[in-house]
Amino acid sequence: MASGMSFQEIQKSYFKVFLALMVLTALTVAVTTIHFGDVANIVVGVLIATAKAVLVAYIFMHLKFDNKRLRYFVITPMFFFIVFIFALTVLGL
Amino acid sequence: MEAAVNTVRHEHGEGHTHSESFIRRYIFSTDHKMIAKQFMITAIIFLFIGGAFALFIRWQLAYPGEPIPVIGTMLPSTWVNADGAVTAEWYTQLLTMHGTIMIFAVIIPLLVGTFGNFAIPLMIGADDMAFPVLNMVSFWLFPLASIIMMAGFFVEGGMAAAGWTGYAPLSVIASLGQTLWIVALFLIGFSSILGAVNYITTVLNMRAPGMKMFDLPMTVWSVFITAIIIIIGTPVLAAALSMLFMDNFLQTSFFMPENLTVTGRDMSRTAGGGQPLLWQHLFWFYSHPAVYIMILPGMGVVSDVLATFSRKPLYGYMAMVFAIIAIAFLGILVWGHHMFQSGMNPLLGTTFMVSTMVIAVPSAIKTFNWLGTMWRGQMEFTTPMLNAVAFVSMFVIGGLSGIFMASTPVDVFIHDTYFIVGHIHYVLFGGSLFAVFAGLYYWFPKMSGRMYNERLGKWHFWMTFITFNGTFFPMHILGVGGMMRRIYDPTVYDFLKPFQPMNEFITINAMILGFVQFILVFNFAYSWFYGKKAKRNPWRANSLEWQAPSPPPHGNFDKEVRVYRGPYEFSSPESVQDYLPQNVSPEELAAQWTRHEQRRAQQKSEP
Amino acid sequence: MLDWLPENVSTFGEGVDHLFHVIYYISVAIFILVNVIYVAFIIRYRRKRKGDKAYHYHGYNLLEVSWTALPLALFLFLALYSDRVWQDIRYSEKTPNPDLVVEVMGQQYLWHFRYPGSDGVFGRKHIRFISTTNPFGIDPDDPAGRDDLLTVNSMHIPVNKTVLVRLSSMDVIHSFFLPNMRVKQDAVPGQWIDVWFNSVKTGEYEIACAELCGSGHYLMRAVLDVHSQNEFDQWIDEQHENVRASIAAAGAAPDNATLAAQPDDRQSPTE
Amino acid sequence: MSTATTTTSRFNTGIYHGKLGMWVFLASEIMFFAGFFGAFIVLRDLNIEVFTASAHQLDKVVATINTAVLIGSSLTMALSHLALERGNEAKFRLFLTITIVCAFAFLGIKSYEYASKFSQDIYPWTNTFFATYFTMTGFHALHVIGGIIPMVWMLGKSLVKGYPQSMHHRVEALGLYWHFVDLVWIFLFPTLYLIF
Ligand code: HEA
Ligand code: HEA
Ligand code: CUA
Ligand SMILES: [Cu+2]
Repeated sequence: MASGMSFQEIQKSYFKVFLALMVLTALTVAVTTIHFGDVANIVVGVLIATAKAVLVAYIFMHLKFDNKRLRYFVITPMFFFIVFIFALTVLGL
Repeated sequence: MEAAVNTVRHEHGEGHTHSESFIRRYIFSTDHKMIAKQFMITAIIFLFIGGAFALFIRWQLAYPGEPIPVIGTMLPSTWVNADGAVTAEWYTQLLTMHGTIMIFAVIIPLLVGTFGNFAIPLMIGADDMAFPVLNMVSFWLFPLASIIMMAGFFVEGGMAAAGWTGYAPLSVIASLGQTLWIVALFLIGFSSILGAVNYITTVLNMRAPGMKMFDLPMTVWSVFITAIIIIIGTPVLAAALSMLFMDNFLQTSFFMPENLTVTGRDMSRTAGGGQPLLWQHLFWFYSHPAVYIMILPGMGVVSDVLATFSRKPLYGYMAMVFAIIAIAFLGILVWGHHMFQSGMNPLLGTTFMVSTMVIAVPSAIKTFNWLGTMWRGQMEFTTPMLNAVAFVSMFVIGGLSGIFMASTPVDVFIHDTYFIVGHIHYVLFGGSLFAVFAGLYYWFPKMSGRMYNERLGKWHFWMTFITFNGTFFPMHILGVGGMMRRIYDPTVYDFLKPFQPMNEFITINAMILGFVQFILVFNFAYSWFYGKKAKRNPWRANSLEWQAPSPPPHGNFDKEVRVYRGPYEFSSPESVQDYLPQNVSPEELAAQWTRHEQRRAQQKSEP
Repeated sequence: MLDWLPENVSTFGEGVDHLFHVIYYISVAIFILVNVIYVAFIIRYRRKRKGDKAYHYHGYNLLEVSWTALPLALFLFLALYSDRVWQDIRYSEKTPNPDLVVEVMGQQYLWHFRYPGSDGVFGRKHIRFISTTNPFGIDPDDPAGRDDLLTVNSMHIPVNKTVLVRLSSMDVIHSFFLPNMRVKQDAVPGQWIDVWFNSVKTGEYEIACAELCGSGHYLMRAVLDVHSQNEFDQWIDEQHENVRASIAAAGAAPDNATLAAQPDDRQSPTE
Repeated sequence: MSTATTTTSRFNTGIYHGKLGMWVFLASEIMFFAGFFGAFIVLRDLNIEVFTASAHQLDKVVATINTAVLIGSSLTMALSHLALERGNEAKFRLFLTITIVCAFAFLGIKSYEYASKFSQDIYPWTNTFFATYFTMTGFHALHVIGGIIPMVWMLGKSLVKGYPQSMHHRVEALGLYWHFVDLVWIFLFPTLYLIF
């Protein structure tokens, strides 16, 4: 944990993240209500969700401050997930 | 601050008083060694149940429609017909439960549950697992799940009957037994995941001072990597089972296309729109890695046993470790090779064929390194060694038959024939189960504090080895002849009639094979109480478990362990003896030499 | 061991069998190689005298590399070779133009076969119409479907002709297995899967179901009759005649005028 | 003979057991939901009309509110851990209580959503979209419940006996889990409600 920081500082950064998450949520809802077309909608939805996920994982879940090797616990399953989806959709069932 | 994390540990820590109640000690124990034994005993019971099912299967295949001798008429009428012969319904239930039990209730609990639990903390010099309570929960989920699965015996419609692969829609339109099967597998999967969390944390965090990852014995490495496979694969099975459960129980349609016309079940609520192949993809995404879950720990155990009894360092330790990692990684990318004829896109067939061929390479590396380990060794053929030696040879047969199936055009013909059944048993029995035997004999002195009977052990080995080959080798020939698997009566087909003598031959061998397993049980049960007392390190091995008392007390080690070297320093010129335990410090080693010189000098001066 | 293979009578079966043999010989060679070394080591390096030390040696990297590279080369060769055959038998763009299309529908413990009627076209079908009495889901409103020829557990084909089998299932997964043709393909409910073969020899062969489909799985046997072209024509004419007779008997003979007036999306047999 | 203590304080990675174990478990949870998302993608591909039509039947407003509630609970969870880590048990209790309230609010809103679907005669077996919808959100809700139980337990313990600062590791591990539940929802929300 970012032990150098004071309670107030960290609390403030958490609130900032929360605010960013709310803004992003509002953004996805707003953006996807205007229908851009199937693919664009998916891309936007997934991108924003990923951004939110990164925020939560980095700050709330302390990945940013913790041992870097913890990130493998996220990267490894994501890799196999992507392979799985790739095989089933791009290559065909 | 950190020491306070685990309150459970604290209760243990305070000087081993052993004042726990019977229940805490033998039933809801949190001691990894007791949990290992619980896994072992439960799994061996299931080995006999699953094996008995196999013998019923074999009886029917050799003598279709003939009454089961002796016990036939005593069985309930839902299983056998009036004469006491196996019915077709019961046959499909038997083969399903045989496969499921052997895989989920025998091999995985033995290799992962028993050896993982027993060996990891001892081999890394820890006093217990990282999460002892979790470990206990992980064990108890397994008998609970097994009871749920076996409850299928007593419900309307009998046990699950869609094969251990549970292909939808057959498993969706099935009866209550199938639902129980789904629930049970879900629980077993959860138990596996909890175990894996424990193993990974323990290995990463609790190694003895001085022990680097590359000082780990192969058993620990392989169970560690296996745990990673479990973490990646098992949850996908859990998700798939959840969807299957929804389909089966609530008539959703994840795997159900529109308007299925099934007699005997009202499908009107099923809306359709599902995809049966989706189940197969999800299932094999777990179950192919699962076959490596079932072989990697075996490979680890065999590597340790081979090195110990060859009195040689394991050949190519680094190559062996990276081969395991490669198998695990590639193993998750080849699931489609079970689906070449499933109607999957042929392009995926090509893709999966290539990845499957590539996965044979790390297996080849392992095989050759085992040979290298034996080269210029000083081999001692104790029972564990015999089983390990058999493992290598049998695994090569099983692996090579895998190559046939990996080749898509050849697989067109041999898919779902007895060639596959032959492959299964060469890798699972010839591979995994021989490794289990090797490991059980190898660690028996440590587990029980007594030696098993070597003569009975050798008898068991040789009888098993011979009848195993007699049982399963001819299955390849049946497969080449085109005999389909999972058929109740092969004589329905003209082209299979000539194989009936071979089926009888297999069955006779299988019966003997089954009954010689009692030797193992007798040997263990007898020796556990009456065997010769075992020394601390009867095999003169290097890894840390042999530095603990036999059997190790609660808390494992009676002295501080610190690691100075890798686990395979056999026959090192540095050492006085032909082995050099990991925890012998340089000072102690020097002292050994001094004592040795003194003794030599004494001997010289005496005569 | 490969002498036990059922007789092969299909055109591409030879290529498949050849591949089978290649892998077989390679495997046997590897097996012998490994096991000869193995047994030699077991005999040569058993402990003979107590107290002797073994050779203390940790491994040799060049050897590791070579026994990684050699199998890799071998297995990639096998994969490439197999893929050539695989593409020929399964890739849709390599499928030869069929001379005859037969639709096959699996049902718990039967095989249904469907040939186009005397009009030469299959009637329109849809999964929604499938029922035990209408296994293929033929649209009852399409007159072209009325004379379609249906058989159960009995398939007839002409020799030396490319036959395209269009497979599906109405309940669970089955697998259409022709041992002598080296054909096996799962029949999956909800989708149609094509598989082809070309028999070079007349005779009677067995068709099996190779995917567990319930307790009657073992009973799901059908017979394949490979006729000469003449015999086949004769058989199919006869069958068409029977169908016409039964339609007439039911008093619902479609007149040709309405037939021709149907501009629909019904499938032609060779599309 | 006091071997037990040697391993208790042994953390080769420098990460204490609870956190490491939780991350390993979360890796498996990722794969669990990956299975559902994989199924969702495949089924959506096959039934695109059904999926689009059905997704439009979902209540976006309610779901957006629910998203906000859950993200809020994530914030308070992080804050409650921070408070305990810095030794402020009162604040820890306060934030944990808010988290629990949010979690129950989430479940309440979820059940309202389910109930309104049932009242429209929409059930899991209605079509593949609703099958995936109910299964995925159902498992997510189970995870929420799985988080509430230890939270209530911790809160109770804190109220009865007090919760020492040294326990903040447990709160952190629980927090990891809770944030993960939030993460899953962050992906479920656009997938089920928005992208159509
Ligand atoms: C422990 C379990 C285990 C193991 C280790 C394996 C290992 C392998 N398996 Fe097996 N397999 C199963 C258990 C296992 N399998 C089961 C249970 C099924 C059936 C499931 C069902 O349908 O019910 C199955 C089914 C199965 C199929 C599907 C068949 C079908 O249904 O049509 C395929 C297809 O590719 C396959 C391939 C392989 C391959 C290529 C390996 C490889 O990993 C093998 C690699 C090993 C070697 C190749 C031998 C050693 C190497 C050498 C000696 C070097 C050679 C040297 C040179 C080339 C120079 N297996
Ligand atoms: C580790 C895994 C494992 C093990 C050890 C075994 C062990 C055996 N298996 Fe099994 N088998 C599988 C895994 C395994 N099998 C799998 C996964 C399948 C696929 C299932 C499917 O298709 O879905 C399968 C399928 C399978 C089939 C094909 C069934 C079919 O397709 O129709 C057959 C047929 O011969 C068979 C036979 C045997 C035999 C004879 C043994 C022998 O080794 C058994 C030896 C016997 C014992 C160890 C117990 C002895 C018990 C007694 C002596 C008690 C006697 C008492 C009474 C008879 C009342 N097995
Ligand atoms: Cu149809 Cu088996
Ligand atoms: Cu496999």
